[in-house]
Amino acid sequence: MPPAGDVPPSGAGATRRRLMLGAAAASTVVTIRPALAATVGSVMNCEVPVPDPRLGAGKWIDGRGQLVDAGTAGSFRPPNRPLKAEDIRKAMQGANFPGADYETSRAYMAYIRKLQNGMSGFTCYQSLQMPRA
Amino acid sequence: MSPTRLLVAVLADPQAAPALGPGAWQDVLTVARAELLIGSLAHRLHGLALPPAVRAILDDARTSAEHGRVQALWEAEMARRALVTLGVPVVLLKGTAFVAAGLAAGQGRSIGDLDILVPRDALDAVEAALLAAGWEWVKPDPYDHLYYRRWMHELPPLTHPERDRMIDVHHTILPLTARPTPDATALIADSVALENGLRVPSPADMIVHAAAHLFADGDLAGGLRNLWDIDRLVREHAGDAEFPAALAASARRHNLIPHVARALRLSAPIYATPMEGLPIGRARWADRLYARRLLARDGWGRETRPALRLAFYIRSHWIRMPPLLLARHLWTKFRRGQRGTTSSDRAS
Amino acid sequence: MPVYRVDPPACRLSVEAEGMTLLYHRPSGITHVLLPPAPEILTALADGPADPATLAARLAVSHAIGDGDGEDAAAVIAARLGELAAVGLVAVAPGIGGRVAG
Amino acid sequence: MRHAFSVRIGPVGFRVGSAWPQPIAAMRRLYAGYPPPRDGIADFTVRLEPTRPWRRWLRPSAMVRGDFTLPDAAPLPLAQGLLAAEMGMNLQMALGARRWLLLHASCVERDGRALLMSGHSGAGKSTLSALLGERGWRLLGDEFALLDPASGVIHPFPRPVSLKNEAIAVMAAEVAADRLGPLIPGTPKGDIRHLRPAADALARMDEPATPAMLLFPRFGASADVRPMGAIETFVRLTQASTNYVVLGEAGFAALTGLVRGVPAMAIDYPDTAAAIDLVERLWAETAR
Repeated sequence: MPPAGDVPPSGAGATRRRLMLGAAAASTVVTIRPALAATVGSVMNCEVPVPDPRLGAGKWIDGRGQLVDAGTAGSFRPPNRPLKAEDIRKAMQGANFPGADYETSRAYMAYIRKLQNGMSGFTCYQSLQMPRA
Repeated sequence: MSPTRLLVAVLADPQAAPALGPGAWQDVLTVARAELLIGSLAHRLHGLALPPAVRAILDDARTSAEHGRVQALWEAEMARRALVTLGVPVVLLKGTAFVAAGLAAGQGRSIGDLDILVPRDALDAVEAALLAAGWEWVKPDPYDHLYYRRWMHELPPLTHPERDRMIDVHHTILPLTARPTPDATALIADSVALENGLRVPSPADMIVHAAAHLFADGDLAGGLRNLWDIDRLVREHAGDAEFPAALAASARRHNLIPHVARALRLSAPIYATPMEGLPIGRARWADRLYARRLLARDGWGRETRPALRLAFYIRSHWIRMPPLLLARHLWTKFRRGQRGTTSSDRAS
Repeated sequence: MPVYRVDPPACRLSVEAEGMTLLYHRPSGITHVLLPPAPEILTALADGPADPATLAARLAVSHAIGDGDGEDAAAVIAARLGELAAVGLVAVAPGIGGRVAG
Repeated sequence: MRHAFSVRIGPVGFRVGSAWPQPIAAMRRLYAGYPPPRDGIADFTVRLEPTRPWRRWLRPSAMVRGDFTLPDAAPLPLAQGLLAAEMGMNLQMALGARRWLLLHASCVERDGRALLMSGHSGAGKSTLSALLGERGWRLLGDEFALLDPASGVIHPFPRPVSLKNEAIAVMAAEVAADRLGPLIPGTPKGDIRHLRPAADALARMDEPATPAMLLFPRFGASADVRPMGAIETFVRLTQASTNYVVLGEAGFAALTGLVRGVPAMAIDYPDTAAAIDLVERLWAETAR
């Protein structure tokens, strides 16, 4: 396997190479982050209950993902089963959840994005995001 | 001998290792992983004649420990860069301190979040500097902030989203509510500077803080590893004649004599730690309960003695918060629970 | 303008491909993908701490600087240094405390 | 634990403990012919436990625990105990493997050279590798490829292939009935049935292979091939590895070595038949 070379030393004698500076706002560093998203489906039964049964049983979800009383205007009935990792990953790319229309799916995703450390489903969603964009 | 007893025996005396059979190895390695001691075990057994399968597992543990060491030192370095302009003393605590100071207790150790101690009056400046450098609140729940500021010994936890690492900023080493009130100012004053400007507690204070952490703010979770830290820290100064007096003085100054004494009394039977001249106080019948709790795990890695574990869990909440405050805290959490926002209690 | 420093070249292992650089940073154990001018900045900074203006001049000696879409070179360099500092590849003086790991 | 089973898959030994006999009996049948862990010591431990003591009998559901765990994992019904054990073993590899760079990729071998196929679960790589395994290729693994940082070779991890939904019928038409495990309906991933690797793949599970071609397959409208550069391949593979970061410098050297030495292509395919033709053509052209 060819050894990876160290950073070539700079020196006044080096011929002048072209160097494009680019715009100030253009990022030139991408950091590699630990990843779990690709494997999460095959390593754990990862689901997100919507809403968290301990905290919001019987609540509905509004457009911003907040828990509201059942039947509130402009809110959506929660799914009858926890949302599966596969379906969440597809919804992160814009697809609808099985049996849910576009608005309902966006409401569910808004709820999932608000999940905090300690709420059930947080780690499932966190691993689907790894690495965080 | 139970797998947990075998583990602590091999840690204390690596020469006992080659005699283990496959079944014993399987259980000892499983318990070592569950107790976060497999990195330390790998370090202790390095170079000994071992079955190939055992050496492979211990080599894996060393890879993990080395990665953990690099990450811990880097997190400390990034915190140092964020805080250097404040000119405030920043004292590293727990695992990161052991590794940064190159102590035996840090070798192969699994290291969790970064814990730092800063003077109480510098807390706001430190908070602002960390937020400016990219750290964010783990839980932006205002109730949590109030709870942490008034009753816990630390800022609410911060995390750096780029590196997914958490930092706990302390201004004392025990929750304010805990009855013994250690002298954080003295700990900072006696701290030792490292080459890069960060500081670590004095050798005696490291043991006192480890004992405080072992008993005072936890339910003995991870206790076997914390006790191993204490064994390694004590042995670091085995030959130093003045050390026992320095340790006793530090324990007195921080009002933690009973914690240090009990930690030493547990370390001796479990890790055969040399005790000559150390302030171990009088043996208590409860010592046996602590030892049984620390060793309560079977060869499959499962926690055993549930009743004893529950007792220690309840005790850990009880001593961190006076009864009245505990009741109000739980009631607030319960009422908040009903309104759909939450933040579960983060075991420190 | 702050003065930036970089840790010694031995702290970095890099592989060039397709005009980009895969870089492993030993003190942090983190891997980055760098586009120009980031690698050139790290190399130039190895000659000694510098603020963005000084570094821009130093780079102009060893490179033919393409125009930064009309933006002042020092301003672009300052932005790149800020980005490199955020991931820890450079630090604002007074110091780099990170010893070479391992 | 009351019921236990140990097995070695490639270089990795597992022991699985269970509060119930059914998952362990099912594993004995599915893993018949697999060797035991080396030196009688498993690298990883997996436990199937009831969520609550009474859950052992009342609507039993299995919580997957072990050396490495992820919080928030939901339990599976006991009837899916075989799947629970498989996920537990996969999780130990994903979080615990250190000896090799772990790539979420399926892998087949011919003439000592390995073809790797990486992509999100559902991109069809398991089915493709299973089909190739019945068409003159040796299956090295359908889930994980183990890249040895020191030598750059791929170590086989020939676990039983996890076939999902339509893939079950596709493979049932290809293999003898005794190669297929029980049908597990209604799992979080739909219907699942496990396919035991061919006898040759099991017999030669300790024989590594040198990586020669890397594909990123995807269901697409029509067959298409797009060569990928070293940088794009590198970044995509870091996202297909759960232990790239923890391996540190050895991981960097292993992955840069792989992407600089092995041609990589993104391929779209409308159906499995087209995919197999595409793979055979590219292999003939590329992996000389």
